[in-house]
Amino acid sequence: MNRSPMTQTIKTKVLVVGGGPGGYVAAIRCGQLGLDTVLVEADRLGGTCLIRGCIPSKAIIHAAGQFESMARAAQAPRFGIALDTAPRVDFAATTRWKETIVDRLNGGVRALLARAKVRVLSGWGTFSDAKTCKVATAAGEIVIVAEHVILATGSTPVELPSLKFGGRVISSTDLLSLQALPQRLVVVGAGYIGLELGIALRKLGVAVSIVEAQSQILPLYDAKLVEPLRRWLERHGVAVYVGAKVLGLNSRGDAVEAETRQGDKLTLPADRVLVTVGRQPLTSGWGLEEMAVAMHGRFVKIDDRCATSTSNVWAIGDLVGEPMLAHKASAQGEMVAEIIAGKRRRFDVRAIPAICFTEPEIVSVGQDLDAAGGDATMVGVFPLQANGRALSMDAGDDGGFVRVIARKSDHLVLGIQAVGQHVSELAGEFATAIEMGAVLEDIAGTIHAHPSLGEAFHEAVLKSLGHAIHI
Amino acid sequence: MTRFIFRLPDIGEGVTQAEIVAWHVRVGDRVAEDQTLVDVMSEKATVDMTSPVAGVVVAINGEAGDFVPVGSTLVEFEVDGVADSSDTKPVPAAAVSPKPAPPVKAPAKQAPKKTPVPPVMLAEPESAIRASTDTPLASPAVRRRAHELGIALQYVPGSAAAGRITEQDLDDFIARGGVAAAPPIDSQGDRYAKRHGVRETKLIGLRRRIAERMQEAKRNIPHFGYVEEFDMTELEALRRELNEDRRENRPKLTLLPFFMRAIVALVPEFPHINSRYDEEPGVLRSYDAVHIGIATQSDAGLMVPVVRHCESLDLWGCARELSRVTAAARDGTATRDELSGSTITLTSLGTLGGISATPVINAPEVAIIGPNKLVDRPVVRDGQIAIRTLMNLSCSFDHRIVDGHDAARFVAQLRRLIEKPARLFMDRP
Amino acid sequence: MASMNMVQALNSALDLALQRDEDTLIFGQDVGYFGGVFRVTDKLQEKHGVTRCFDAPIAEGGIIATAIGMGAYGLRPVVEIQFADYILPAFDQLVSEAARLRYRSGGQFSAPITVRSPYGGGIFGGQTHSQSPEAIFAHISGLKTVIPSNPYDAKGLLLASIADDDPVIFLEPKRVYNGPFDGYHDRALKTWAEHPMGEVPEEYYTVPLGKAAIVRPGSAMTLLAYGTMVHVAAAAIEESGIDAELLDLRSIVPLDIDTIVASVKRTGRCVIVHEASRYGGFGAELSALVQERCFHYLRSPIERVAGWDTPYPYAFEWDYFPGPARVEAAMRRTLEP
Amino acid sequence: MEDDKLSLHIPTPRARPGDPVTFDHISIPAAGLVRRPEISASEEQLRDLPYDLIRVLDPDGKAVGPWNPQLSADHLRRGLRAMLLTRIFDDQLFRAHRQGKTTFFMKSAGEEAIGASQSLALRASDMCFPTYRVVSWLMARDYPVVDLVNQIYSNANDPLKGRQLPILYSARDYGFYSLSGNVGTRIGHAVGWAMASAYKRDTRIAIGYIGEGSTAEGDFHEALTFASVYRAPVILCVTNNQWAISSFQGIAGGEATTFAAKAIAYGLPGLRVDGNDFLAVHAATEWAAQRARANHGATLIELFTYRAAGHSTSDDPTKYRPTNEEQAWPLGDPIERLKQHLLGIGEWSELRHTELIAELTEHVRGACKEADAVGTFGKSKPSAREMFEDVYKEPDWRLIEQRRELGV
Repeated sequence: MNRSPMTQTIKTKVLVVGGGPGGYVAAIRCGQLGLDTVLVEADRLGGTCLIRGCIPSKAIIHAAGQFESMARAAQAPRFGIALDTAPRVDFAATTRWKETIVDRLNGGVRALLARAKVRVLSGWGTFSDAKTCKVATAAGEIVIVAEHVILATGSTPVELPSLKFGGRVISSTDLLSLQALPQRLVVVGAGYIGLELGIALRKLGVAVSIVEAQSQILPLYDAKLVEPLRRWLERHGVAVYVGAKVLGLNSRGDAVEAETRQGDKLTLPADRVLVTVGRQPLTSGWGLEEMAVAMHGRFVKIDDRCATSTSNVWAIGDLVGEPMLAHKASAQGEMVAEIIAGKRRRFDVRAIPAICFTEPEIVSVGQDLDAAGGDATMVGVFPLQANGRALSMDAGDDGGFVRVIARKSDHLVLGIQAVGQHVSELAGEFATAIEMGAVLEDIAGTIHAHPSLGEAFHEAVLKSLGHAIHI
Repeated sequence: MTRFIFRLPDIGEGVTQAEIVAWHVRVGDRVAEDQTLVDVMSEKATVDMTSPVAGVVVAINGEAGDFVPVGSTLVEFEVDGVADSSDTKPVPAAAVSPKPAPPVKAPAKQAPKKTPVPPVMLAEPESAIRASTDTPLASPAVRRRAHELGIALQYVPGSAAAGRITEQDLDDFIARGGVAAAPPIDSQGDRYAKRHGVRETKLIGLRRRIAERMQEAKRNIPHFGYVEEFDMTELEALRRELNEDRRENRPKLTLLPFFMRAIVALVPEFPHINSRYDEEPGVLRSYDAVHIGIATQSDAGLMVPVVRHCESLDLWGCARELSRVTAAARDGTATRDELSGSTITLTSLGTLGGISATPVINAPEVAIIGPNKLVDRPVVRDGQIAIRTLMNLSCSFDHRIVDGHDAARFVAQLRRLIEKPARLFMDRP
Repeated sequence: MASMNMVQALNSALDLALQRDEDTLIFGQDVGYFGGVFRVTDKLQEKHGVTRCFDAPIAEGGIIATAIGMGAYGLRPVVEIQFADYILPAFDQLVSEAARLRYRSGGQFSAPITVRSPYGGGIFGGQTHSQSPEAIFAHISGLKTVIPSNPYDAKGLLLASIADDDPVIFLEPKRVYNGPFDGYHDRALKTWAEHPMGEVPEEYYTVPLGKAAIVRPGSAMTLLAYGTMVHVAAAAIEESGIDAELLDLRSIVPLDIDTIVASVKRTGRCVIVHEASRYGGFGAELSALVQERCFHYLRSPIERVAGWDTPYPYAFEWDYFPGPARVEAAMRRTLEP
Repeated sequence: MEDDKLSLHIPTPRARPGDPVTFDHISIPAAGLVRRPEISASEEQLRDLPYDLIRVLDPDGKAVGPWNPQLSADHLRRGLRAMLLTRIFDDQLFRAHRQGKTTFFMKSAGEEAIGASQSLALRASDMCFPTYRVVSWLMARDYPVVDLVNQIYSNANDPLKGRQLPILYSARDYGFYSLSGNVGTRIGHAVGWAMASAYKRDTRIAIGYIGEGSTAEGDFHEALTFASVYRAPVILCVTNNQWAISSFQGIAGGEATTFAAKAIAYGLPGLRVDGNDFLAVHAATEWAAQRARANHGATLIELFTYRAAGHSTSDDPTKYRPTNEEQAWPLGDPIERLKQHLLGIGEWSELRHTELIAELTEHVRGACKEADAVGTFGKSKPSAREMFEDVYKEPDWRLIEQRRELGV
């Protein structure tokens, strides 16, 4: 590796590669702990989550929700409100509004990093050994030599060989920057990303159909939990083909061809094809193979301190394994910073909450029925239609509920799930309960504000203890 | 203009210092690159130092004859333009002492002593108090603090619901020096509340070996127990006297040396008792040499160091060897052959004694002799009541080798010698 | 008593050996008039005569062969191999001849020779001036291998080696010739003047072979080291604040197994440190011995800290040389529950 | 001395520090006297040559006698350039050591003619197995000086990746075999390489070097045996520069006989050549090369020269030999003698000589500046991962684990 003499070399204590929720949180915490830190990000600060994932999709979903309620009001008055003409959507303007939110948050992250005295280098970094990274910046090549390296390169969408991205076939990133809505959208892959975006576009009036190889949409959740969502899709004319294998585009290239398990062929016309069959860790193109870091399948292998096999090289977030969630990455990033600063820490969490911003929303923390449904457990379910707050928000009729699962022997709460409109905001209470090792009596003994959706959780617990009040 | 510091470079093979021979420049001289500055001499060679830069000499360090440690400043220059100093080793400018000086005492700069991290709690966990499969329940704060202190929550009893460990539980655990408490008495002080604690201790090391050997002995050897009462009055008197005026290099006499000499005396008459039985080939090996195993309690558990060739040791010799091997066993320095090869074993619980016992034979031996505690009791002697010092002797014999009658005769002979210790010192008792 | 560095202590030993026994003589490359590239034989030819300390051709095999011949005759030659890395051409003479002569001749002939050689790294000597070949010799029955870590031991052990009737390989850690070196290469260099073991009696004395020294008594664990690593281990103990016992083995054949076993039985933990590369290094034998004799007393796996399994890399001296940080890390690993 | 008592002879040099310098014990025949036999002559006819001294340049620098290689002026000037470049390079890097830019350096002062002339006498594809004072071989083949300096500094651009001591170069494309600190061990490799070339019916030959001190090693004698037995197409050169660190050539057997004469015991022709005479060395090498290429086997050449400077940066020759001994060496300085010859035949001038010195000095200084910019010793080095590469073709689990433990 011949270095021309003009290359600038920086020595630093910590080098963070990747400015997503894992990387920038790690960098900020390092800065707070007084560690001399450099963050390298090739794209924009905030990573997938902020720039082309969680945040922008939530914005589009919110806009879609507004549009749908107005459209229904234009059809027939709701709670006495009527609209004379149906609403129109200029999707380009919607995406522009979404961008303003992304820019504000991106600016926020930049400010936080600056306050934590983290030096941010924008450019693509390539490692030549475990502690030396050459960054191609606009101002020329900079070589960083670090004592500690935190790898937070995140993940990228999985591409189907039969449906390569490009032209009509788009990824979630492309969809969030469309300038115009398609007439007909085919979603390949009924994971939470495919369903969130598919449902949003359906609300915006797009004809949507969904193809899923497994036998159920949202295969990671138990069937009862997914049932209200399945019914919404049915009621809103979204065609769902489960157990169907995609073959590719047809010869004219304007329709998706698939084959059901029974063997009959499907031809689904599509202006756009959204492929969301999963994400894969970004492990190539930046010199990982030069670092002698051990792998665990397609992920980087780590221990319970996020330490890789190579001393003082740490890895966090989507790069190290499931669940690929921003808040997991941030928690790991914070922990690694504290370990590098000399504290004794390990990643020892009982609960990582997961939310689907589908219609209705789904929240799940801890074990669901598939994992803990046996006779050693006790279950309590409370339907949202019996919850005053839900009714007051016209949110009780989609079959939503809150469910708690506990251990019979000592009433330890093992898992909490909810499906329904607005339930996403209950994720915090559910996670706290499980992380604190709450037993049913702890929840039962906690007064839940009235009226609130949280009461449904309280009542679900009372139900499991056999003395619910409101059902 | 920037300042350039030229240090005495490491001129190779661990040379630590050099003596200045002659300067070729003075402060204020302008020197060209590679111009000779100074000649220095190490034990190995006289070397001329040339200037790495062009510039003006602003300071020189040390006169001819001085000793300069490797790495300390030699010459300082003012150079035009940027030039980083030739620091190959950021070493503090060492004191230079005038000629002739013994090797310069480079100031051993006390390296900033890292405050020793409080050694991780070496709480030697006695035992986990919950099955290893189910993970201990605690809040994130409690888990973090425990991890910081190096405490595995597996060993911390939880008083809250579902065995959850509270801050208080952790504090109590630490207060107790990191040892699991006796089963936690119910908080209302109710002594009769049910107790739930279960402690698992894996048998390892010495404990495991003792368990295996005892089990093997009990399973294979048909033990025949025999208890006899000995009148120790005369022997105790003799022992006290011998101890009082013994020479200072001699250890205090206990009972066991007398038994050792008694056994030695009887072995010729009862050779099959001083032997080891090899089961597979069914061979009994009787030994002329008398290697007596001494059952000894060490903190790691029961050990049986061996006094070898007791036949070659007098009373004091037996006493000295006895205390040596038992001490070695207790402090773990006994070698492999000091812990094996016994032909017969003596086991005594000393003052704990008990009135009688059923000692387990130290396989593959065939007999074990167990003196119990001494006690003064009234007995009838020649029709009169007399207070005598009495002691039971509990022995076990391998009934495959030693018949009951044989055992009784052996113990009777033993009693004759112990009750009349004088006989111990005659050639043919 | 006088303050001596290791070179002066060795010089004093050789001077006394020549003085006391006319059958003792010294030869090797550049050891005569010049006094040796490390000054160990300085002024000996001038003081004792040209046939008592003279230069030898660059033929390590020849040097050992002729030394064995002299030994068989009845002399007691003390030869120098300029760097331990250059001893390999003499390996056949040392193994097939010196080590086996007494054994194969039914005790009629023996080779009471002493082979001195500077060894070990820490001086940017690269592949051919930094190696530690002690494990190769430890494996050969018939050879003794002695390694001093300080001037006092160096003189006593060298005189004991010369007096010993068996062939002795005497490896001198050249990095500590002029001063104790604890691995902190960026700190000011120390000299032996300020170290207790730099006080060396001027008269004749010996330090027995096969007797380890307890450099620092302790209870938490046992560190086994020799040569320069004694000072590195001492620095690691100081730095870590752990109450560890440090043994300087001083000779690896004969090995003081009793002191090692007693110590490990007491502390229950063992860390072995040597400069030579790890795989098949002498640490492997020490680890096997401790495991065989103290297994039931061990509370954690035995740790070995050594050079990496690569040829000695010139420019990466301080990435290769096992310093206090790596020793402390190994010590901490033995403490983890 | 009692007549029947034995005594041990210890060779000692004629002069020690403080003694007057004398070389009159060395017989120096006039140039041009030694006959030049046919390359196919059988060894029995050549048994006088090992005790003679082949010289071409007479005291006035004129080329005389049958060995005069009749070289073109350009060829001679290339030789002069290579020798001058070597000397200027040596002085510059020796100073660099004194300035802490490297920990070790060795000069080949006084022996520049050997590497330079033999490098130009042989073909680009022939392979040389050098000792550490034959760098002029590389200078004659225009090896990039900056890469020599990078290797000496072991900086990030060191072609040997920081693994080998300074000046122990390796440059396969320039026919320069990898050097190491062991002495005498690689002359056998030259024989092996030559045997391989013969085995493959190739046309390339090998040339191996060994210092006179190292001829004491068994390796030397074994190499001669194999070279003789298999008639290997190899030229074996003993660079007799009088000193092996502090041991004079007498300790290596030079009192009893010449080093070239050792060839006789192995049935090999032995030529003894004035090592400071560019033309003589060139001629002898051509003779040996032609003989080898004609399948007549190996030749031993003793290059009689003098080590003008210390052994290395860690050596001070004034401790064991008179300070002015190098000036008194009767066979003069190789550069001066070739310069004088070129002046004599009108192919050179004092002005061109000073200009060449200036040009080469600037060339070396430029190379040093370029290497300084990358970094001197300790300021820049290759990645420590290089420590774990090339131990084997592929690293095994030990190396991977240890590289991970070090974290590079």
